[in-house]
Formats: sequence, structure tokens, C-alpha cells
Amino acid sequence: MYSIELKNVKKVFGKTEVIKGLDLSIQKGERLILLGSSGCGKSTLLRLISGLESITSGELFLNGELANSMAPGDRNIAMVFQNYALFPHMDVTRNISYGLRISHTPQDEISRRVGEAVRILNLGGLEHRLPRELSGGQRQRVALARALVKQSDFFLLDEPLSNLDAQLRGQARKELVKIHEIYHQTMVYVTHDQIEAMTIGQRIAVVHNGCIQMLDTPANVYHRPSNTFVARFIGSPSMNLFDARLDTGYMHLNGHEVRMTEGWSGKTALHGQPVEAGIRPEAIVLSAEPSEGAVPVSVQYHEDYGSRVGYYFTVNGKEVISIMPEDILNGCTQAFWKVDPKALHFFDAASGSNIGYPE
Amino acid sequence: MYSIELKNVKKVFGKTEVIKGLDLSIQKGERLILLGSSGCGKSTLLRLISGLESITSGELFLNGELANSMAPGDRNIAMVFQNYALFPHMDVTRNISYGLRISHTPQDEISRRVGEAVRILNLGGLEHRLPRELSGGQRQRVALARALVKQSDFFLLDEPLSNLDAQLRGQARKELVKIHEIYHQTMVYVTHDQIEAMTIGQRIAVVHNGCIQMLDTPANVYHRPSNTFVARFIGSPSMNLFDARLDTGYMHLNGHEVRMTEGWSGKTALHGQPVEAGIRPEAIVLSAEPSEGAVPVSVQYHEDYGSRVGYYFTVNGKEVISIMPEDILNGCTQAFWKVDPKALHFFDAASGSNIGYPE
Amino acid sequence: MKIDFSEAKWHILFIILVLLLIYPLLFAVSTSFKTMEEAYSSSALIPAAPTFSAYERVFTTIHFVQILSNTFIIASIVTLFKLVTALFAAYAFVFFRFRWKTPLYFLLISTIFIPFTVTMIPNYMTLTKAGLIDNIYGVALPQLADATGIFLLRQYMKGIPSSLMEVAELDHVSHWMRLRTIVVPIIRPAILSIGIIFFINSWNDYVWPAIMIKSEANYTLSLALQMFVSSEGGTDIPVAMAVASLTMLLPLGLYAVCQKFIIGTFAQSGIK
Amino acid sequence: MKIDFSEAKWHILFIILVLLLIYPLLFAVSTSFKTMEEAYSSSALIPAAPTFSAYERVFTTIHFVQILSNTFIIASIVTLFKLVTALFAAYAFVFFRFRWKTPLYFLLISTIFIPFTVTMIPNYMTLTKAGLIDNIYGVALPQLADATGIFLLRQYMKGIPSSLMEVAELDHVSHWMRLRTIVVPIIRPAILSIGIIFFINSWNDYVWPAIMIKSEANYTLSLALQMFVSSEGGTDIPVAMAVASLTMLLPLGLYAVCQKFIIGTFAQSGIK
Amino acid sequence: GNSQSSTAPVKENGKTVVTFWHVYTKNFGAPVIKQMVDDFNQSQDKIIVKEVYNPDMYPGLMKNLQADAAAGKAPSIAMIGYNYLDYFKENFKYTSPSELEKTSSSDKDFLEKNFLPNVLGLAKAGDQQVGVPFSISAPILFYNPELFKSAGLDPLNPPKTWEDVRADAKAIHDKTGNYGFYMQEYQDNWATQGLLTSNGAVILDKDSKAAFASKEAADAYQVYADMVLKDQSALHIAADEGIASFYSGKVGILAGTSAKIGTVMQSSKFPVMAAPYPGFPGKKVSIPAGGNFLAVTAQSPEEQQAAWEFIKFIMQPKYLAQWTINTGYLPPRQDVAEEPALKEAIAKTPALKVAFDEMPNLSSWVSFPGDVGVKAEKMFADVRDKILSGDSPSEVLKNAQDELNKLLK
Ligand SMILES: Nc1ncnc2c1ncn2[C@@H]1O[C@H](COP(=O)(O)OP(=O)(O)OP(=O)(O)O)[C@@H](O)[C@H]1O
Ligand SMILES: Nc1ncnc2c1ncn2[C@@H]1O[C@H](COP(=O)(O)OP(=O)(O)OP(=O)(O)O)[C@@H](O)[C@H]1O
Ligand SMILES: [Mg+2]
Ligand SMILES: [Mg+2]
Repeated sequence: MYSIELKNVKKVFGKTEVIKGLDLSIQKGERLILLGSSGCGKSTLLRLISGLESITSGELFLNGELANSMAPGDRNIAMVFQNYALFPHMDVTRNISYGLRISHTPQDEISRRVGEAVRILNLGGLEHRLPRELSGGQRQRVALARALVKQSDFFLLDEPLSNLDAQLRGQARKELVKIHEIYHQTMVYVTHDQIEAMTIGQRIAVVHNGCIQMLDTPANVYHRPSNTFVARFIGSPSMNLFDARLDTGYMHLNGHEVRMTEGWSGKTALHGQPVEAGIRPEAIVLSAEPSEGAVPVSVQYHEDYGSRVGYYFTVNGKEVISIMPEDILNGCTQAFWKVDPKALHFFDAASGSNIGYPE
Repeated sequence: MYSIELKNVKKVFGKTEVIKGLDLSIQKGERLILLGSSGCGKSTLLRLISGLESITSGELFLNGELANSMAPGDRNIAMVFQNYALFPHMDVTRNISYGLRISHTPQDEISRRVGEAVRILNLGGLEHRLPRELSGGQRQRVALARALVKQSDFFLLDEPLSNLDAQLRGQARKELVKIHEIYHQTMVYVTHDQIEAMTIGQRIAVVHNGCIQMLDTPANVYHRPSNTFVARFIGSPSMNLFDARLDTGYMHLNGHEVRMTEGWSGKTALHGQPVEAGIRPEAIVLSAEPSEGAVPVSVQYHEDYGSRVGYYFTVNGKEVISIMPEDILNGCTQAFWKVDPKALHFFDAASGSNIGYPE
Repeated sequence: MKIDFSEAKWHILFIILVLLLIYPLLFAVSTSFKTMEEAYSSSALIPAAPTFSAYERVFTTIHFVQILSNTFIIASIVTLFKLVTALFAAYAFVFFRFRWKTPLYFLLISTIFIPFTVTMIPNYMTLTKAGLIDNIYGVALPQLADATGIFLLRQYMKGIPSSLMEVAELDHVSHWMRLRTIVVPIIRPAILSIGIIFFINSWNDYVWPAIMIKSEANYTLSLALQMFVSSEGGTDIPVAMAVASLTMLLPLGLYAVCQKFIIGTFAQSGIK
Repeated sequence: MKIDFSEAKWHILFIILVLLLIYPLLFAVSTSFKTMEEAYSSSALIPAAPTFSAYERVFTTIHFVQILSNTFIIASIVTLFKLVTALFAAYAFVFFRFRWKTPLYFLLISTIFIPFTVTMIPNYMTLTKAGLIDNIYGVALPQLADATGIFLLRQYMKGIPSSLMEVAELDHVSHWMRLRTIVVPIIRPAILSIGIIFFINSWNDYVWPAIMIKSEANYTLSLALQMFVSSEGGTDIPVAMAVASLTMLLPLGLYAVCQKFIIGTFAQSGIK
Repeated sequence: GNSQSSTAPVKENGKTVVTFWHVYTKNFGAPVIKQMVDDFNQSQDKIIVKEVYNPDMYPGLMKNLQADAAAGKAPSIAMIGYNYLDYFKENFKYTSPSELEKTSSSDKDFLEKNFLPNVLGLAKAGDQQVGVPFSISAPILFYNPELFKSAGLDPLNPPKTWEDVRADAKAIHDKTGNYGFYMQEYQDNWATQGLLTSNGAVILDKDSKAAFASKEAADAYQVYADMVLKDQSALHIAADEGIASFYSGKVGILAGTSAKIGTVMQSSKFPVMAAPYPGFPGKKVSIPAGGNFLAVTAQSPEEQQAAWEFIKFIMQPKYLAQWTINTGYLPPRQDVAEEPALKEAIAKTPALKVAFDEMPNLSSWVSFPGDVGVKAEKMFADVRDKILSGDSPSEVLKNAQDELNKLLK
């Protein structure tokens, strides 16, 4: 029995079909990440699960029960709204404790839970502020705190940390996982942050165009993307994609030849086929000095990300990005690139779906 | 003459002093990034510059002119509000073109600019939607587009890309820079995203506690943080900080000794002093095999960020993070760590300010 | 939202409430189609033998169209003027900062508390001097001085998120354009509601026109209605109810149109 | 926002407007302190020799406290009842989904359009049967049936962001608690404004009490005012204005208190 | 119609309850009414009278009467303005006093014995005695002796004809800059009727047809119009302000009602003097009586009798004298003049004497029959306003007469 199960769910707003027959099953106590481009329907999906939006067609099961027309209040869901939805007339404490107060939770239990949420989300000192006296990030944290204290069966979070700084974000994400490990709520978490997605998620669902493109563990989603959309979508900067052709022991890529590892060479069925080769920027190794198999290139510009440096150059008119742990060119533009053959992905040129990996 | 100059600016809300005597000078056409923890006063600063909030004390100069009481409308500012502030009764096109229509810009000019903004921000197809028919990220893009088309002297952006997915974000950030290079507006940009800060910013101002902690180029802010706050704030995961003592050729760190590079050894004035040593997770090299100077450690857990892997372990009760480009332990917990002595930062143990670097 | 049991209860309660409230309306319309005899003998809502004779009598004994147009002109002037001035004043009280704002507002609002009886006499004297007695504009004039609209609209305007006004401020948009392009469209449903209430109040006003109007050419509908109610000691009920029905007809029609408009525009402008 | 020239102009316009509107109030208060002779001979706003004699006459000739309390009871009952029912009804119309909602609402609102003259006689007849003639509750009763509050409150409620109600929905909060803990606090300033208007309307109502009330023990203030106004015998202007001033006093005081409350709570509850 | 239940008399502690509807305010009349009621209630133990004030004078009372009638109720006694005589007679149930005195146990010729026929006639419609006259007011001239003196006029020689009024008004206007004359402008034709009929005009002919579009009426109106329009010596403004102007010394002569004697004396800042309503040379002055009569509207015979007892009680000279002293109304009974209290009051307020002396000139205030009544009232006011704004009197009168007669058929 799944905790949340959507079967061929569709949602239409006026004439726009936003969710197009989506299937999704979530285990009890699982942490599922929803990833997808802006406007792909993530918030809508959460609203469908919570019952705040009615399902146009298809079925939703909660704990095995058909829930299409179950009242939202009966679903035992806590939700962090993308727009926070704080009560303007209540201060921070009263916003956070609202649900508990309404359900007549004992006062000391309320104080305990609210106190903990305030601590976790660094809201100390703001307890008696009204929402309009808070900064954007503070409001977001209050919204998260309000959902946290509910300790419901289902926990839906819509980009709950998007307006926080990296430190707070890192901290909050760890606390969320910690809390989850205590209460084991079924958690659906929308985020655009790769680190959040990879570290919080037990599985990641990549949504595109109202359908799920891939649903798998974070490692698989990153390291074995099911198709070019997922491949490009996960990882920043995006994976480089080249038109390529596989041959025994070699890959022909824009006129260059890359020597392949044994595993790939064995996939003879692919030989001669046009494919798309995906190479993450980290797997494109740049060096100032020539080396065996390295191809000279003129770097157009580079970006210092602090901990890493990204180099941009064009290969046959296509922009290619390489990421190195530190600046290796020191302002030079002449460099040599080569591909780490272990880190290659191949996709069907027509359908874009992953061809598979050796072993 | 600076484009924007703040002199000892203070802002008090009721009893809370939010900005505490801040000085900041921004060159004409500069792209300045405001970084700071949630609630530190970034939005307030933008609102002070725009005149939407009055300055409690201190002086604000715009293009050399005292602007404390200049009407916001006379400042020629475009601003992206953190909460978007879209007009609920206007569709996307009319929201974007509002300012232009009011100022009687010729119709074809309006169409051109709006069309370009729509293209840049991927809003095609949504032109006739009302804000409430848009997703969070779409609304944010409309807000950005509305500010973009204004082509004003000053451009203030309050976390303008926080709700977008990484791809769109990367794309938008490049377009912003491109546009800036055409119009050379003075740009103040609030963000929590390190990559955005590093790549868009020509300088970064790190705000904390209502004061500017550091104001420098992105590279310096990252590589030569002026104090422990900046050091910990920039970079994710944060820089590791250890209590340490410098000695000739060695650093004593939690009972371990790290051999120093020559430059550091020369700084004899520091010898024997208690300092804080900062080491970025990337500079803590972990390996499965022992090597010279490497200290054995038991890794508690690791996080796969996709392109990199973070390892967490404790050294004398203090959590230490190391980041490696790929998983080098394969599930083992026994590892050996060592520090890249070239990548060390030292801070005064009392004040927390950077002691400096060799050379 | 789903219908739960408590909603069902509310539902029933409602229908009862509505029927109670609506009864006079149905009574008026139904009686207007009865004969005088049936009006007295039967209280059934559906006339046994519907007849237009009451309406015929209305149209032959009074200049109905003239009276209708008088009432309409007065109510329209009053409504438009009060709405427009209230919009401006409320805008100023919400979005301007000026000295004495609070005391000024307080003074203005305190005028709502002046009983009609107090202003009636001075108004009548002033209008006499101005030669506006027995004149529909004279009826309209004193009704223009009413701060209720300011009071209500101000509350609605305060609900507009300040950041919207700030966007306009940064764009150097004049107050006039802010009012026109932001405030009015957003609170349009409220403006229409208040407008309808103003309209009806003026439309059904009886005491003041009764004092002011002398000649039948300047009658308003409520006076015409009173003429039938009182002159016969309430005996020609069908005619009185015919006038009443006709009195309700126009504003109801107007409202039906506006309602479409309100619903239509609210869908567009709700700040949700 | 800074004061620009156009604001200065508005400012002046305002003061003129306010003074015009406020004039009757000042006139009433000032005249109440004049002697009868001065009331007629001088139109100065400040009495030459202020006297309390008008007030003395008020308190000796009528049972002012009794009359005040009658008026207050009627106005309070009417205001509270109308506000409470309007809150419930408006809530249902905004946040419930049920069949016939739109036509039901339309019907309900159309009752606003019924002229007082139509309901007056049937109401009087009903109240006679119920033995409520010459009874302050009889005065209050027909005023309770008024859909204006629903009309106005509904608009305010529509302005509440739907996500707030959704939060409550997810928390399994009953409609009653949603109304109490979310809707009412957020639109409290609007409720108070509307309440004040209801109160004043009932407080100053004259036509209906004049028909209903016979004995002086049951008088309302507006009737008491009338007791000093006679076209045949002349009007005791100072006393009439003393009654008028006293009539305005209580609601104005109430308003001043509420205003503090409104400002106080609005600061807390603005959806900005 | 009348419902069964309400025809039984209301009892309180075994006493028959009589409700007495009047229109008198606290500052005008109500205290005396209260005195009468209290005295009556103490004088016997079978009847208890309750007085009910009705705001808005006669129209207000009439509206309340309608509401009661619709609800099948009625007061025991209603005070009806003379101008509502016909209207009342045709639309409401009442018991004629002639009937009541016959069924009464004593005083079977109460009316005949105590009232002058022309006074009784004021409350008579056709042959029917509808009620008992109670208050009678007569139009009267008040004038400001100070202004007279400043204008070189003799305050002891007030105007006797309308031409005198015009001349004096012009003198006051020319010499002092103040207005010379003001005639009260209520929404009725009371004051103007006195002007027209004194010139021999007829308002309503014997067939109950409007007949005021005569040369006499037009001529009379012309004098008034000339004062306003040609000489600009007369004020044309609503009653309250016009009267207030007189009080404050800005108008020389006020043509108003004797009911205002008290108020006028009290409100003016100079010693007011009074003179009889003027006429036209060689013609008999004929002025309308204002005021009201009492009609018995009680429904049960027992209550009717009780009401009648009360009416007889307050018609005692003692009370009528009080009424006159306090209000300025003329008493309906001749013998009241003999009351010492009244004599004393007249000595103090000579204006009362002036009013008294007008009694023989009184005639009925014309009241239109049927449902035209209320409308006719307004039409008359309309006629005045039109003429005073420059329209030709004969034309305006003609149009109004035609319109009225159309309604009357
Ligand atoms: N009206 C107010 N009264 C009291 N404090 C306020 C008020 N408005 C803002 N603050 C406080 O001022 C501080 C600065 O707010 P500001 O919005 O500038 O923060 P920020 O840096 O933009 O934060 P974030 O990244 O979360 O948006 C916050 O701590 C906030 O709580
Ligand atoms: N009322 C509506 N009418 C039409 N389209 C709508 C309506 N509401 C939402 N949409 C569309 O549905 C799509 C999905 O919206 P949703 O809010 O679920 O996106 P999202 O994945 O949460 O995006 P984001 O990351 O930007 O928040 C969007 O393209 C949006 O434009
Ligand atoms: Mg969303
Ligand atoms: Mg902010």
C-alpha cells in the first residue's frame, strides 16, 4: 500500500492542461523531491494531493483510500505554501501555533513544539512580530515552522527554503531530515536547489510538461539520467550534449575522436548509430599543457564560482562548458580539452532516451 | 562622483535598528551584489536607495546629488520587488509594459521591449495570463521583465531569480549581464545564490548586522575573506574553522601538525599566537589510502551533491567537512585527511579579522 | 471546498432567510396584478386572474416616464458625484501624507453623525435662496454632502498592497494615474457595490423630496408611490404596488447588469 | 511618499470640503448655547453669551436619559443583529459552494431595492398583531431585515487571500472558527465601519419611529428633537439644537473610541 | 377594514382608555395639553386619557392615522387640521359630535349651547359636523416699531390695507435698507387665501369647483408680487428663514399666524407690535381660520362616550383660556373671553387682543375634497412660487384652476 498514489491524474485550468495524466506512487515515510522547470506543475501537484485543487480526471489514493473527494481537512496534511500564506493579523508565535491552538493541543505541548520550530529555524527574537514586520526570508521560515509543528502524516513543501541564505538553508535542510527521521512523515518537497534535492530526497521525480520524466534515487537521477531532458535539467551548469557516433573503441564527436572504455566498446549494437553524447562539465578536463588525446581549444571566457571555475569555449559552433576545481589557465585562453571516458552518457538521437551504461 | 553613495545611513523600524550606520559607494555602471543572511537588511537597503523607505539618519547621494528627500519617481530607478508586486488586474503584457505606457513610450517601442523581455525570460505563451493564473516562478519572471523594460539609470533587484530552476536561472543571469553590458545601468543585486553572486557581481558587499563586513571583488570575497563571518558566509558548505597556533613551518591544529608553505612560515610575528584557521571543504583532501602527513579519521556520513561529494567527520568534537569531486570511499568509513597548505586562511582569534596572506 | 453537514444546515437557514426578506417584493409584484377586490380578499402570491389594470391606471393618472426620469436623474447625479468625490478623498486619506490628516479625517467622518433633521432646515433655507425649491437638482444637491463613501472606500483602498503603489511611485506615475490605473480597477467591485447602495438610497428617498418638490412635473417615484398610498388611505393597493414594482424594476435591472460586470471584473481583479 | 504640489492643492480643497460638510455640526452645537433671541438674530458661530439654558430645558422637559437609552437599545440591537447575520451570510456566500448560490444571492440583494413605503404598512400591520406597537423592539424589528451588510461584507471577504483560508482548511478548522479566527480579525476595520453606519442610520432614523412610537416613555432621540420643532407654533431652535448636539454626541464618542480601535487593529491586520 | 378584536375598548385597571392624538410640541402647547389630561384623569375614575404627540404637525398625524387604519386600529381622539377636513371625512371612520351629544347622558345640546355657528362651521363638511373646533388661529400682522420709526412711519398707525402695506414696506426698504414685508411661506395657501378672499375672490364655488382664477384674485396677488418683484421691498424665502429675519430686525412687517404670538414676542430683539390682517378698500376682510378640530375616531361606543366626556372637559372656558394664553390660538367659545386669566393676559400682550378682534372676519380655510386634497395643497404653494418668480398671476391661476378642476371631476 502506497502512502500517496496518483493514477493517470489530469488537471485542466480553463483550457490549459497542466497535469497530463500523471502516475506517481510514494511510499509511507518516504522523502520525495519534485523537480521541474518553472511552471511545469509542481505546485499544482501539491495542491491536488492536498485537495485544495480538485482533480480533473484520474485517481488519487491516500493510504490506499480513494481520496479524490476527501475534504482537505481530513487528509492530515501539513503544507508550506510557495507564497507563505501567513495570517497577517497574527504574530509569529500565533501563526506557528494556529493549527495546534485550533485543535486544542495542550498549552505546554504547543509551547514545546513552537519553541523547537523557532529554534530550528532561527526565529528567536521575532516571536512577537507581525508578518509585515518580517523580511522575506523570515516570513518563509515562519511558514515552514507553522507546517513543521503540525506533525501530520503528509508533509508537502513548496520551495520552502528558496529565500534563505546558503548557511541557513544548509542548516534547515539538515534539521528537516532529522525531524523526518523522528516522525517519518510522507514528504513531498519541491525545490530548485540541486543540493537540497540530492541530499533531502530519497527519490527524485523530475516533472516536465505535466508528466514525470524520471523517478529514481538522487544518485541515479544525476548519474544515470533517463533522457536528455533530465540530463540537462539536473546539474548546474548543464551537461554538455554532442551529436556523436559510436565506433569500436572510439566515439566520433564533432570531428574529434574519443577513446572509449571497454564497457562501451562492447556495446556493438550501437556502433555506427547517431547518438547524443552527454558529458558533464566536470568530466571535460581542461589543461594548460597539451597531453595525449587532448584537443586544443580557445577558451572564450571563464566564470569563477569560488570553489570551482567554469570555462566556456565552442566546439564546432556549440558552446561547451568545462568545470575545474581551480583556475588552471591564469588568464590564458589557449587550453587543451579532453573527455573523461568513464563519465559519458549516451542518448538516442531521435527519442532522447538513455541508451544505457556498460556493465 | 559615485553613482550611489550612502554615508553613515541608519534605518530604524520602531525600536529595531535595522541598518546601523552603513557606508557604501557604487560606481556608475557597476554591478554590485548584496549578500547577507536572511533578515540582515538587504531589502531595506534597496528600499532606502529607491526612496520607498525614508532614511532615519545619514545621507544618500545619487549621481552626486543629495537624495534623502528626492521623490522615488525622480530617481529613475527600476526595482524588482522580493514579493513581485504584480498588478493583479493586468495580464502579463500589461504588467510588463505598465511604466512604458504611463510614460507614453511609442507603441512600437513598447512592443519591441516587451517582446524582448518576454523572450529573454521564457514567458512566451503567457502574455495574456493574469498573475493569479501564473506559477510562482512565472510571476517572478514577470516582475523581472517589468523592471527590465524600463532601462533606467539604476536597477535594483531583490532576489529576482530565487524561484527559478537552475537552467532558467543560469540563462537569465547571463542575459542580465548581457543587457547590462549594453545599457550600463548601476545595478544592485540581492541574492543568496553563490554562483549568481560570483558571476554577476563586479563587487560583492557582504552585509551582516546592519553593517557591511566586506566589499570587494567576488574572487577576493571568496578567496580572501576579510573576517570569519565572510569566510563562513561565502561558500557552501561553509569553510571549516579551527582553533590553531602557528609555529615556524608548522601549524598546530587540534593536536595535528600541518606543514606550512614558505610564505606563511615567514610571518614570524604570528608565531605562537592563537589564531583561527579557515580551510574550505575543497581544501581538505580525503583519501582512502594513507599518505604522508595524512591523519586517519572515521567519516560519519557523506552527501552526494551529484557533481561532488561531501564527507562529514569530527576532529576533536568539531564537525569538519571535506568535499571531493567524486566518491572516493565507496561506502567505507575509514579515511585519511590532510590539508592543502596553500589554501589556508588565518583569522585573529579575538576579533575574527583576517590576518593576511603571504607574498 | 466540499459541502459538509454544517453547510447543508446553513443552506436551509438561508433559503428561509431569503424568502422572508424577499416576501415584500413578491407581495408587491403579485398584488400589482390583482384586482382591488382580490388584493383585499386573497393573500395568495399568484393572482387568480392577473390583470394589467393597475398599471394602466398608473400610466393614465401620473406622468410615469417624467417621474421615472426625474428619479433617475437625481439618483444618477448623486451616485456619480458621491462616488467620484469619495474616490478622490479616500485616495488622499490613504495614500497622501499631510498635516492634520487624522483630525481632518475625523472631522469629515463625524459629519456622518449629523441627523438629517439638523441639516434639513438650513439646507432648505439655502436652497430657497438659490431658487432651487421644487427643482430636481435641489433635491440632489444636499444628498451630495455625504462622507459615507469616503469611509467605506478608504477601507477598501487600505487593502491594496502597498508594494503595488510603490511600483507606480518608482515609475513616476502621477496620483491621478495611480488612482485610475491601479486603485480603481482593483477596488472596482467595491465601488460598484457602494454605488448601488448610493443609488438605491437616493432612488427610494422620500422625506427630502417630499419637502422639496411641489409640482407633479418634478415628482420622484417615491412621492408618486406615496400619492397612491396616502390619498386613498391605502385602499388602492394594486396601483400602489404597481408603482412600487415599477420603482424596484429599474434599479434591479441596473443591478443585474452591474452584477455581471462585478462578477466579470472581480474574476479579473481579485488580489488573491 | 513626499508631498508634491498637486497634494498641496488637494489639501486646500479638502479643508474647504470638510468645513462645508462640518458646518451644520458647528451650527448645531453653537446654537445650542445661544438664547432664543440670539439664535435668530446672530449667525456667529461663537455665542455672545453662552448659556446652558437650552440644555436645562432639555433635561427638565423630557426624560432625556430614558430617551437616550431607548435609542441606544434600538440602535445596538439593530447594529449587532445586522452585523452578525451579515457576517454569517457573507461568509457563506463567499466561502461555501452550494447550489443556487448565485440566484439566491441575487434574490437576497434585490431586497435592498424594496422602498420603505412598500414594507411600511405590512410591517405596521404585522407588528400591531404582535402587539409591538409603541414598543422599542417593534421599532428595531423591521430594521433587522436588511441585506446591505451582506452586500458590503461580501466584498471585503473576497479580498482575503484564498491561501489563508486554505491553510485553515488543511488544519481541519471548522467554518465557525475560520470566521472567528481569520475572517473577522482581518476585516475587522470594515466590520466596524459598517457597524458604525448601521448604528447611525438606526440612531437617526425618524420616519419609522414616528409611526410606531406613541408614548413619551418610548421616544427616540430623533423624535425628541421633533418635539421642539413646530411649524405652527415656531421652533425653539436652541433647545432643538441642544437635542441635536446631544444626539450626535454619543455616536461620535463611540466612534472616537472605535476609531482608536480601528487604527489600532488595522495596523495589525492590514494585508500588506 | 376593522377587525373584530380592536372594536372592544381598551381597559386599564377597569378604566376605559382614551388615546388622544395631538401635534403639540414641548415648546408649544404640549404642557397645557398635559395639564388638561392630568386634570381630567384626576377628576373622575372611569376613564383614563393618554396623550400621544405626533410629529410633523397635521400631515404627520395623518400619516400615522393611515398606518393605524391599515392595521385596523384608531386612536380615540385625533386632532385634525382644518385643511384636512374633507380629506379626513372621506377617508377615515369617525363619530360625529352631534351624534355623541345625543347618545350622551347629559349636555345633550352641548355644541349648540356653547359654540357660535360660524365657529362650529369650521369643523363642518357639508351638513356633517365632523368634529369640535379646538384651536383657531387667525392671520395677523406683526411689525417692528423701531423700523417704522427709522423709516419715518408712525408705529401707532399700522397699515390697514394691502396698499398701505406696500407703501410702508417701500418706505422701510428705501429708508433703512431692510425689507419692509414678509408673508409666511409655508407649503400651504393659508396666508395667501386671506389676501385673495379679502379682495372678494372665491377659492371654491358652490359646486365644489376651483374658482380662484378671477380678476380679484389676480389683482390681490399682483400687489404682493409687486412688492417682491418691482419694489423689492418684500422678502421671498421659506418660512423659517423669513420669520427669523423678522426676529432679527431685518424685516418691518410680518404677515403670520396668531399662533406664533408667543414665539414672536420671545424671539425678537425688539418690542413687537401687532395689527389686524389688512384688506382692500371698501371690501370686507375675510381671513381663513387656521388650527384644528377634535374628531372622535374611537371604535366602540363606550370608548366614544369616554372620548366625548374628555372633549367636553377640556372645552371648559378655564382650559380654553389657558390654551389661548399659552399658544395664541383664539378660543372656539365666546364666553372664554370673560375668563379673568385671559383678560389679564390680553392686558399684557395686546397682540392677543388684535387677534381676538379678528374673530368675526374668520371663514373656513378652503379644503379640497377627495384625493385631490393633498395635491391641491402643493399646487397652491406652487402658484405662489410661480407668481413670485415673475409669471403672470392671471395665467398661473388659470392653469392651476384648470388642472385642479380636471382632478376634481
Ligand atoms: N516594520 C518593521 N518593524 C520591525 N522590524 C522590521 C520591520 N520591517 C522589517 N523589519 C526587520 O528588519 C530586518 C531587515 O529586513 P529586510 O527585509 O531588509 O531583510 P532582508 O535582508 O531583505 O532579508 P531576506 O533575505 O529574508 O529578505 C529584518 O530583521 C526584519 O525583521
Ligand atoms: N488559473 C490558471 N489558469 C491557467 N493556467 C494556470 C492557472 N494556474 C496555474 N496555471 C498554469 O499552470 C502551470 C503550473 O503551475 P504551477 O504553479 O503548478 O507551476 P510550478 O511548477 O509550481 O512552477 P514554479 O516553479 O514557477 O512555482 C503554469 O504554467 C501556470 O501558468
Ligand atoms: Mg510553484
Ligand atoms: Mg529581503
